[in-house]
Amino acid sequence: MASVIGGFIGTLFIISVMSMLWKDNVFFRFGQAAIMGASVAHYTFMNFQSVHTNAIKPILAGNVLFIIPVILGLLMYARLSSDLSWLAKYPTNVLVGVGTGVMIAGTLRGQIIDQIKQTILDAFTGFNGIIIFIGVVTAFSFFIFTREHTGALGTSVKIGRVFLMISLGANFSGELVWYLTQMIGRLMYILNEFIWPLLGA
Amino acid sequence: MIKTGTYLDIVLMIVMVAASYYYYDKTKDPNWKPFIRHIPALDAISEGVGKSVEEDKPVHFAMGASGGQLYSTLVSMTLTALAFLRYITALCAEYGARLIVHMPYQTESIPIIEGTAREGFAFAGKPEMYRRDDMRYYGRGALTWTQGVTMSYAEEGVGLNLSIGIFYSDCPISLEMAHIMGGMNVGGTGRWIMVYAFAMMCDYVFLGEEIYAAAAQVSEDPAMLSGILIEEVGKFFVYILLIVGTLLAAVGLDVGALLSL
Amino acid sequence: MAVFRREIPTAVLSFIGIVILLAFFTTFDIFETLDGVFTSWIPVVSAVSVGLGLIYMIYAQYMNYQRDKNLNNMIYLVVPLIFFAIFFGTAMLVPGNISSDAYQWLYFHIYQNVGGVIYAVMFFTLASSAIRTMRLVTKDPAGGYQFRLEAAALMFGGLIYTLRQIPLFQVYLPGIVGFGELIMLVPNVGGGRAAVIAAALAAITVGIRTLWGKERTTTEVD
Amino acid sequence: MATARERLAKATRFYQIIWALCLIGMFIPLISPLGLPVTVSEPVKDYYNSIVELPEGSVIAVSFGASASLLDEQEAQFLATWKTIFKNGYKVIFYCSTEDASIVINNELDEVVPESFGYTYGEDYVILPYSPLGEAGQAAFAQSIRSIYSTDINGDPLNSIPLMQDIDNHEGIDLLIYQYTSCTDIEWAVRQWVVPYKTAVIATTLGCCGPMAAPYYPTQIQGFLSGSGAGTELEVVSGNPGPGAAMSDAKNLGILPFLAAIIWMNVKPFIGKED
Repeated sequence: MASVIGGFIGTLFIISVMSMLWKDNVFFRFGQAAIMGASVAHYTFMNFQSVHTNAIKPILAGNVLFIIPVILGLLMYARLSSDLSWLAKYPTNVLVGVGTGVMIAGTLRGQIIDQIKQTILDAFTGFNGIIIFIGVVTAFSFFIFTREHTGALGTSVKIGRVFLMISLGANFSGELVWYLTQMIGRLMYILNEFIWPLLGA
Repeated sequence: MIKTGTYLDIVLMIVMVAASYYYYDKTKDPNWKPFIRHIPALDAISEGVGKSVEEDKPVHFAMGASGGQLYSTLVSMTLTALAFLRYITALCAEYGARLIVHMPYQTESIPIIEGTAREGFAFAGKPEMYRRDDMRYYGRGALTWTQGVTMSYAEEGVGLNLSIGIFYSDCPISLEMAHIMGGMNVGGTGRWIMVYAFAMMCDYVFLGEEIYAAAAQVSEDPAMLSGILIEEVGKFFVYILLIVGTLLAAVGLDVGALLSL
Repeated sequence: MAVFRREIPTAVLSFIGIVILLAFFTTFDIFETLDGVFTSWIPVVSAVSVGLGLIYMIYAQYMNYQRDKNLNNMIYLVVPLIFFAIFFGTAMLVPGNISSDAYQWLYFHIYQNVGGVIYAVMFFTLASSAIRTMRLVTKDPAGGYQFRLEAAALMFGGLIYTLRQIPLFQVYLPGIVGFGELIMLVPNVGGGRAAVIAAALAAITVGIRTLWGKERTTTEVD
Repeated sequence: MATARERLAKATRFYQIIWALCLIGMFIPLISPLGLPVTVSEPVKDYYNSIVELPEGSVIAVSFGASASLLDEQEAQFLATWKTIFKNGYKVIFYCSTEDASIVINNELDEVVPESFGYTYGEDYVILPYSPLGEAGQAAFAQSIRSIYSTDINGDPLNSIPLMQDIDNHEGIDLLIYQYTSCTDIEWAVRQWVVPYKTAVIATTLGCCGPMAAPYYPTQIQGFLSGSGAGTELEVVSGNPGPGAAMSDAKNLGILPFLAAIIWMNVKPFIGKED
């Protein structure tokens, strides 16, 4: 019985979310509001656990250094006061400092040098590799901002944009079919968790 | 002392830092103005704010459900989105349009987003236009964010919807719903895998890296403008590596090993 | 005082960023250790700030309700709080917390289930945007036809790979699997790779500017 | 001449009709299956062969990073993979790299029931709990499992588990099945398992991640499954029917109204219909 009720409630939520595709309605708003409350609760609880594991436990075990991130986290709330709001800048800048360092370190190799390397290596693997090479060189020229896209650069940009658009189309298609699967999955949920159990099938 | 496998990274880093030094120095000259090609989507932003005022609907600004990443490899995109937030607050102040900011779920980014919006209005001489209740937060994940944003479009109407930042599988809903509700979509993301959604759903789109260049243009901040030239130095370096690497490979050198240094 | 508002926070940011870079590039243990310390703080700072979201959420809804006391705004104010109480209460009070059967039941039928629906909804919104944009030819006001090369390229990449993924076409359209893979592995790789490199260069430029203390968002905003 | 608002309302109505038709198209085969044949692609064949061609008694490690809300896309892959492994009697070490993974794997094994294939927990298979591995964690696991995990999911020390007695690193692993949902994570397996140790690796992921896995196949990863379509193909090639068949069936009809609408919009300008 609990399962049928669960399936019923789950089905109601599915329909409430989907109903926004038809038109705005009270049912959709109720579902949205409920999920918002549930998600904040889940997120808050997981973060409580995270603070407990990553800060409180180490502090109790004598690692007092972990008081610093707790204080930094609390400084975020200074934003609520107009006089003290600048204090929130400290934790924010600590986070951005870490982020910037990690970003630069990871990007140089993975997204630039390795990509160049692969493009060169591809170019010697045959016709397809040469097309990839042309694609990279021409599409990259689209991102030149200090010259007008005319003349030879203009031609290169035109070719490059075709490559970029095919790439966008391919990405679109990968996601479209994935989302289609998700929709089918939800229909299967409605059938398997609610309709079939209800009919006793 | 230096880790193996990072030599070439360091070379590229040095090139970029040297270019930064050179161009930051140039910005000391108040008459220095670099040429930057026109990005069409930029004009659409003020057009959209005008449209919002005409229709008496608010301007919406979204940075993505997960657009408040401060300590991941996408932090640059968060900062770029904030440059646009600053710009759109100035425009809204100028035109007298109401601005609704849909904040991402990362709570740690709330102070910097709120601060940027508040200061944007203050800087434009209209601090009273800042409203905390128009800084919206919807809980964790794409799920509640997309629903919250859609709800806001339906309830409050949408004139311009400016969506710039880190977008995952949230923009296919938010952009399309804004379109269906009669809004004008302008936006872009640096995450290539999601750019298709912007290209298909926006009236005006910034393709990939264009968001960075556009942010520099709207900021009118010399340091940001010089950033475009610094990037161009990087691009030159990339082309050099591509050409030299291909030539060396053609004469039989092991370029794979060279580029793994 | 101003120095505490501007210069010191900026110096903190630059110091941490540079330490992390040095830990990545060099073999000195000190940087590795500091890197470990800073990165271990991150989840804590982030987690402690979670209440801020709750405050903003409730505040916006309360103000909305105050402005216009209608049913929609009432739902928006009360329902999230009720569901917050149900989920949070179950997670805190029921033995086993989030592993308890009660929480798992809530999680499976509401949270996870609806989490899946949001991707499902995207099938429809994506489909309608594709119907709108994937048009090879448009008619201009003078009555002439205009071929749109870029839309054609987008459509070409999009449709071929879509057909490749659907069993019906795999069966009745021989060669579609191979052709779809070719699109994916050749022109898609060419265009995508260029975009990735360009965006990476831009990201690094922003990164350097931030560490240099010239990024307005991290220096000026109070 | 219709106003912009009227045109938009008309277009939206048109989209809604297409959406409804797609939904009906998906629903029909779920109630009354079409049973269309499925073509098995090369990466899936190679994925399957990589498992079944292992010598008897081989040890497979499964790096499991499932996300609960994305299960629709991957469940068919999982169930068919586990059944293929259990039918052939290989030993398995599951290790969880996401918060959801431990909940998901328990639910999966409740459905497949390794014990019904004669398996005993601890001797033939073991589950290691959630640890936020990341790339560094994958590297550490390949070097020393005990540096990451001291106990299994039940809290029993690894040294007390018979299967783990002689296994502590990549040398004890004959095949890695790498499961992930964030497209670029495939690089971790390549960088941390294939490049340094030449471990045989096959991968399972979402449909949208296939394009990013493809460049590594077949030189670095021996086969891969991307999306529920590949899950269905594995069900067919391995002879283990599961939820994938129904999904593939539903896709066939679900996509047709969308394709028809695209064709219609492209034909429209030529037959003088108003835009």
